[in-house]
Amino acid sequence: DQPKYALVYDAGGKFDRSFNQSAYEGAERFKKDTKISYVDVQVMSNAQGEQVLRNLARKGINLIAAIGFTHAQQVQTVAKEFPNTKFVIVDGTAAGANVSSVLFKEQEGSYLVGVAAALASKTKKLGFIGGIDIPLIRAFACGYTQGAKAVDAKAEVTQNIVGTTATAWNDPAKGSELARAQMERGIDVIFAAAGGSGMGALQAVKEKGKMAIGVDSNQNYLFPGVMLTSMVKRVDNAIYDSFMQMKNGTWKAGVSNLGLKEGGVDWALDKDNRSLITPEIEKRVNSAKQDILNGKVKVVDYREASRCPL
Amino acid sequence: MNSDLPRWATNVVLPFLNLLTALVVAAGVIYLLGESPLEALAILVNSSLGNVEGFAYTLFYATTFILTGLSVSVAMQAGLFNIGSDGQMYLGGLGLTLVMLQFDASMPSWFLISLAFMGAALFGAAWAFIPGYLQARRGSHVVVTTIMFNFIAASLMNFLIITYMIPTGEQNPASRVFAETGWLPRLGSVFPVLGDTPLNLSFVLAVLFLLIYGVVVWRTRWGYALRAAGKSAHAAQYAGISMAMVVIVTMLVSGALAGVAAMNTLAGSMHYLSLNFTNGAGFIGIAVALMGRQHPIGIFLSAVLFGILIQGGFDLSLEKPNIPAETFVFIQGLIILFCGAMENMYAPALSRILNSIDQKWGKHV
Amino acid sequence: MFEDFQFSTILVATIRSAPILLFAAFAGVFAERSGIIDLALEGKMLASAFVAAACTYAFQNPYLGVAAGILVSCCIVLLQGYVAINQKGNQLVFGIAINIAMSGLTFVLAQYFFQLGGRSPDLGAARFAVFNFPFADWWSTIPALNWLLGKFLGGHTILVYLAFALIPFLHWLMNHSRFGLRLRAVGENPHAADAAGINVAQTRYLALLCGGVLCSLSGAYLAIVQSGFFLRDMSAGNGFLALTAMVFGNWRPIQTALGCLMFGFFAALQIQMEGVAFPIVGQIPGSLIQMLPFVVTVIVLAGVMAKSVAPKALGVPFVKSR
Amino acid sequence: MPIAVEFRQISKRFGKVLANDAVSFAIARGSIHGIIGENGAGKSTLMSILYGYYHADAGEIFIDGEVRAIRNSHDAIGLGIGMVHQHFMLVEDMTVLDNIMLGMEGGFRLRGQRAKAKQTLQTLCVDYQLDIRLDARIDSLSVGEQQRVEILKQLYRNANILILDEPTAVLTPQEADALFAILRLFKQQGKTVILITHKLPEILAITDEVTVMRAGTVVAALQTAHTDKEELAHKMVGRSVATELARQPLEVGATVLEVTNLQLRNVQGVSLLADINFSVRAGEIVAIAGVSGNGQSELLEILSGMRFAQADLMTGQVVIQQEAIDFSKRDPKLPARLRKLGVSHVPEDRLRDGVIKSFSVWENCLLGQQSEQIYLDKKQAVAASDALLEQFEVRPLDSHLRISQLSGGNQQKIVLAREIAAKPKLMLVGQPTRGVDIGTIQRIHTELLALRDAGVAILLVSAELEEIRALADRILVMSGGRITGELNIADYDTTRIGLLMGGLHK
Ligand SMILES: Nc1ncnc2c1ncn2[C@@H]1O[C@H](COP(=O)(O)OP(=O)(O)OP(=O)(O)O)[C@@H](O)[C@H]1O
Ligand SMILES: Nc1ncnc2c1ncn2[C@@H]1O[C@H](COP(=O)(O)OP(=O)(O)OP(=O)(O)O)[C@@H](O)[C@H]1O
Ligand SMILES: [Mg+2]
Ligand SMILES: [Mg+2]
Repeated sequence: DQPKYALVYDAGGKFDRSFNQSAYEGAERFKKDTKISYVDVQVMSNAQGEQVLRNLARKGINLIAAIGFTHAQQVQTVAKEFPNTKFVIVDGTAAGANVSSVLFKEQEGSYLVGVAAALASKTKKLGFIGGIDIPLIRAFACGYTQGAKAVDAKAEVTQNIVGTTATAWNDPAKGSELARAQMERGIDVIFAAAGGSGMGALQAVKEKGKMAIGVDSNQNYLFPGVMLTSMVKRVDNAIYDSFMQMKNGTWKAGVSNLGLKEGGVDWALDKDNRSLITPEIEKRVNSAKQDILNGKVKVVDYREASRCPL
Repeated sequence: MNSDLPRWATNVVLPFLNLLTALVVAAGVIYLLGESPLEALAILVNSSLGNVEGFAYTLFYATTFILTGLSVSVAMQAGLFNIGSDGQMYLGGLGLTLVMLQFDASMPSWFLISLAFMGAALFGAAWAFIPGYLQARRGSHVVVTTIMFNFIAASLMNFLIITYMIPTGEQNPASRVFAETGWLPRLGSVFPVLGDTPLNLSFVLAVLFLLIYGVVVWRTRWGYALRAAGKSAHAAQYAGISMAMVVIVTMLVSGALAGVAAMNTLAGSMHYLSLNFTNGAGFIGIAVALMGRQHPIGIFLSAVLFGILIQGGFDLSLEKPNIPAETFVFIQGLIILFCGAMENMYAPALSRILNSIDQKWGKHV
Repeated sequence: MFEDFQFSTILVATIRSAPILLFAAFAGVFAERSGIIDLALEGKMLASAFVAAACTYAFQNPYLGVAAGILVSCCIVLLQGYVAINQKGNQLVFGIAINIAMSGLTFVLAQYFFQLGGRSPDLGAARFAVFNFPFADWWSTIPALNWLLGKFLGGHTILVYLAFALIPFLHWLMNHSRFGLRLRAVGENPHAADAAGINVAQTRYLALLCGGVLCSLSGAYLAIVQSGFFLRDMSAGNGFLALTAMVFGNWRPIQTALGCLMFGFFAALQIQMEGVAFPIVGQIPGSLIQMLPFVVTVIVLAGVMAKSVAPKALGVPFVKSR
Repeated sequence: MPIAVEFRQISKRFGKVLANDAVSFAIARGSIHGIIGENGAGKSTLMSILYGYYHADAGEIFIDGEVRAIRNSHDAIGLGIGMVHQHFMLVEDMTVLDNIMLGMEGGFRLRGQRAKAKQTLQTLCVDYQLDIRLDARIDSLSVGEQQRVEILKQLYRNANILILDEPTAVLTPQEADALFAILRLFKQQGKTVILITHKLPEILAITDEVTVMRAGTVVAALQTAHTDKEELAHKMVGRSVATELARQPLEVGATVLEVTNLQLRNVQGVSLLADINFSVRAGEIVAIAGVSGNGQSELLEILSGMRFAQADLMTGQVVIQQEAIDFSKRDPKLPARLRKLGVSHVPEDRLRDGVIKSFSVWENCLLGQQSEQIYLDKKQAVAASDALLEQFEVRPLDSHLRISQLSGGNQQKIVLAREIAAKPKLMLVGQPTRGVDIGTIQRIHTELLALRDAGVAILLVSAELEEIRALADRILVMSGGRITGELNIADYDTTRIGLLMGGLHK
């Protein structure tokens, strides 16, 4: 009997062009490779989360992957009730012998794009736009700043957040306004980690002919020639791997923290940003990557340190 | 307009026709999305009303809406449009959580829950007090101030949660989980037929509040003063009712009710405080209050209707991937439109039909 | 700390983001001065933003997009008129219904047509042209003029100029034109207006239509100018902020515009305040700074403003009886 | 004489009420035609149909001999019909000028039109001797001035048929005289005036013909010259109405209300009341006469506890039932506390202060009395309300109706009934019979006298000297915020009172 699989998105939804979408792509790849289909659901609220997970478990799904930290607590609760069902929580941790928690070292990927940004910037003024002020977003910002300062200690990083309510992820006008305000202050590279609002920021950057950095999935193709790079977070791989392990019977519970070394995060270099990445930048970013890989550089994780060293 | 219609027609036939109209339009949309409307309706009804567990979920969602609906209704009785129930519920959640985090290791369950209840009510009331006070003493429009206070609440809670509440090293911007002593008893533990659903004591509480609301507003001196002040400031002054007092007290009560709505979500189901946990329940409360015409039975029915849409709609989008969950947001809007705003659409026609029946049979129905 | 604040940048940002609130708030002024509560601004903005973006994309022409947005907004407004004027239904309920319905419908349609998660494709080159003063190579050499003509007065799309031109025009229209006189009369005392031989329903429909056009411009500005695409729920509470500005401005065009600009100003200031270390308090967390425009509004309302007085017939359907 | 307006078989139904039942009569051009009838007889309804405000269910209207479909006010205005409504149809926060121009602006841009209109209006003001500030906002005007605005509006529109619905209900006698002068001028110019009023002397004084309505039908059409007050009253009510009420001899008890040195200044420092000293004893009716706007309203507001907001500008002492009232506390609950002391209050503006329009009749019967019990026993309240309605002959007798569904006179009866039922020691009554028909006036007067005979102290404020004469034991005359004279009913002298009202000291 084949195991059954399910994917649970958070409020961002399947097509958020961000980590939900990335998870979806991973599952789709699994489906294509194995011809095994899966169920996917979008959860609209916290209270609904438990209900969904429970329903799926009861329907006899064997592996349920929940995307986004909002599901962490729910997974922990429901996993306890269904010890025979396996759970994957992405971007959060949940305890349980049947739970695998997948975390990413966003700070490492952000560090790399910070390095690229500081090198590409003419003004040495960099911008960061986050959706809501939460630890995850601070970890992005902190890694980015560390990377930039490693290149040029005098580089300035200006941070802005879009808002405090759920609409902060869907407010492209505010995102573009933040980007414009930043560019007016002389900032010429902007890293946007703000969901749909970030798309507005990228658009504004394109209009002003400056450079932007995408997030989560490779967004370089959105605005070729504008996108300096993207900080990719391979949620797709995490999902694909989990599903595969389940299929092969090698699935294991526990916490995995995917960084550069594990291929969990990276920077994106493809035809769309080839023209912006000079050999010099490419060399420096790759050597920064090496430094992190071999432990010469330790990128501080905001979530562990509870503060950013810079 | 419909005063010449018998009560059974206004209270039963018209709402039914309106609901039917909304459903017909919704069916059209579902058809256009490539699914069978009848099948969709069957799934919707079956999953929210057709089985005990689904019904329990429906009531669970309705519980929050009853409370926020009551919050908005109380204020409306006094002529105040409290758009801030959402923020008040959010702050109520803070009050509840502070009690839980502080005492959940040291207190017996019933005491802890009572204390948390008071914390929720108190914080909700406090958050509503400021707009109430400003309206009463400074004449600042309560609509504007409560909208502002929703935004301010979101900022404040964002700050408090990520700065003080997240357990160190956690990703999720949320408090730690309360100890089980702080969990509201689930009705399923008393009536096993309800299954493992989050329907909890707050439902009983909400229904109790509905009854209290009905009695207080229509059958007490305080309710009389409230309604009088809501209808005519001059008459209130003539009767020696302190307008400022009514405004402030009403906002306190309204805020407390919104705050208590957090009980269902936090103490009854999630057991921790998270960012934006209200999920717009305060705004749905406005729709519930308006559609239910601030009447206890109306509030109950429209809250349940919203519960049905959330529970049934969710299951439907699970079964029919072609129908995105947002379709039900649209259908919610349609139902509010047809049952709430266009409630009298069929009144003239119905009254004509009834009249001709009257004439044909020569008696008054 | 003060070198962190670039006043000129704040001013430019205020102007650039002003149309969103100005158009919507003026739409509110039209509807509410005629006696109809308009909570549906948010929904109308969203619907027109979607249609404007979708049609701009389809025809690769922003003007057609705006026209389509206006058309849709006017359809909603006609429904609003039917409910509020003919049916004498509850205007608040209508507003909430439309907001919820449009939030759902625009997503469903965007998803149906574009499959981008409730987003429209990027509009690419199909955007409004930006107005630039002539002789740029002359004045751009002088920094002050460069700022004034290049960023403050110039460099905006036509919608920005339209929004600002509306301020004096609406003031004139409301106070010194026949239409305005009748509109105000209908909103203050429809019985008196009716007795004076004015068609109350017609006047209210007209007011709503004017509001519908303006509201759709706000949505179009959001989608076509500020973002370059449509995104689900992109109105992001701006409709309610606009209503706030309108109440704040006592339902009068000039004061309402000031309210909008105040919001814009403090939003722009707040952007600049993030990450700045202040004396004594130090760096204020971003989430707290977000409060700024709202706290300021409350303080101004409570402290400085006189009581706001709504049009007397606001929200009361016109029924010919005592 | 040619016919200006003719009604043929006009019927109009509101729900269960048949407001007009096959009404037919004609009005001659160039005449002043009176319409009288009890409250709720259907007078206003008929006029509203003529003005296009309501649609008749059946029947036809002929204007100048031609049948006309009047679908709305616009049509009526086009036919030269103008109407001054019972409740003024003015937009309060606009200027006089804008109100008059409304609907007849003359062009899209107002600026030039305003100047033109101003000129026309100024000549009209001179011609008709109307004193109106065109730039004033309506809400800054007294009712008399607002009335003049309404008249001026009709003059400006060149109305040929002018309907006036109870125009004098809120006017002082002087203002009413001025109005009648204008109406006569109107008539001289060949225009037609339709006048609805409850005041029979006015009918007799100014009209040429009079139509009497009862319960939606026309019961009599009379030549004014050939009728008298008694006949009119009889036709109206359907029974004979005693014009003089029997009064018991005066038997006063202890002092219930004592006012010493009362002064009131408004926020701008203008003196509204000065040196007010008087007392009211149990069992007597003290009336305050005066042209409205001379401080009577303020005095009533203070005594009933409704003017707490300006308390800091008030000095002096008020003692009610031996208890000194402290007005300085700014206590909004003061009216309720005064009620506990046995003070009842019939406010001048009953629609605004005395009732809540959207409440049912029984709920309105609780207004002001609501502080007695925590739990409202609905059954008991409805029963009590039914009893009151029956006692005061309120029509229709249904406590569950919204009070706004009742005619003005019946609303007034309910307020009065409620206040009397509270068994007061002191009754404050403001304009108790404003807008009320003659039968009801008699009813109200009888009740007030009965109250007096039962030993209640009554302070009556009225602009009707007739009323004061019928009720008062003592009369205080107010002018310019001062009491300019006091006289016993035995010394009643209209000329003297008139002089005192004009501010001439004794
Ligand atoms: N020449 C005039 N004659 C009579 N009334 C006028 C005249 N001009 C304006 N008004 C009226 O005076 C009021 C105020 O008009 P004004 O032009 O002074 O605007 P305002 O007081 O500045 O209003 P806002 O609050 O919009 O700034 C309006 O009701 C208008 O109709
Ligand atoms: N809009 C309405 N809806 C319901 N009933 C009405 C309405 N207008 C009038 N009526 C009823 O119709 C009857 C006639 O009312 P109308 O106002 O014509 O009386 P009236 O003769 O003018 O009385 P009054 O002397 O008190 O002004 C009354 O019973 C009144 O209650
Ligand atoms: Mg001005
Ligand atoms: Mg009348």
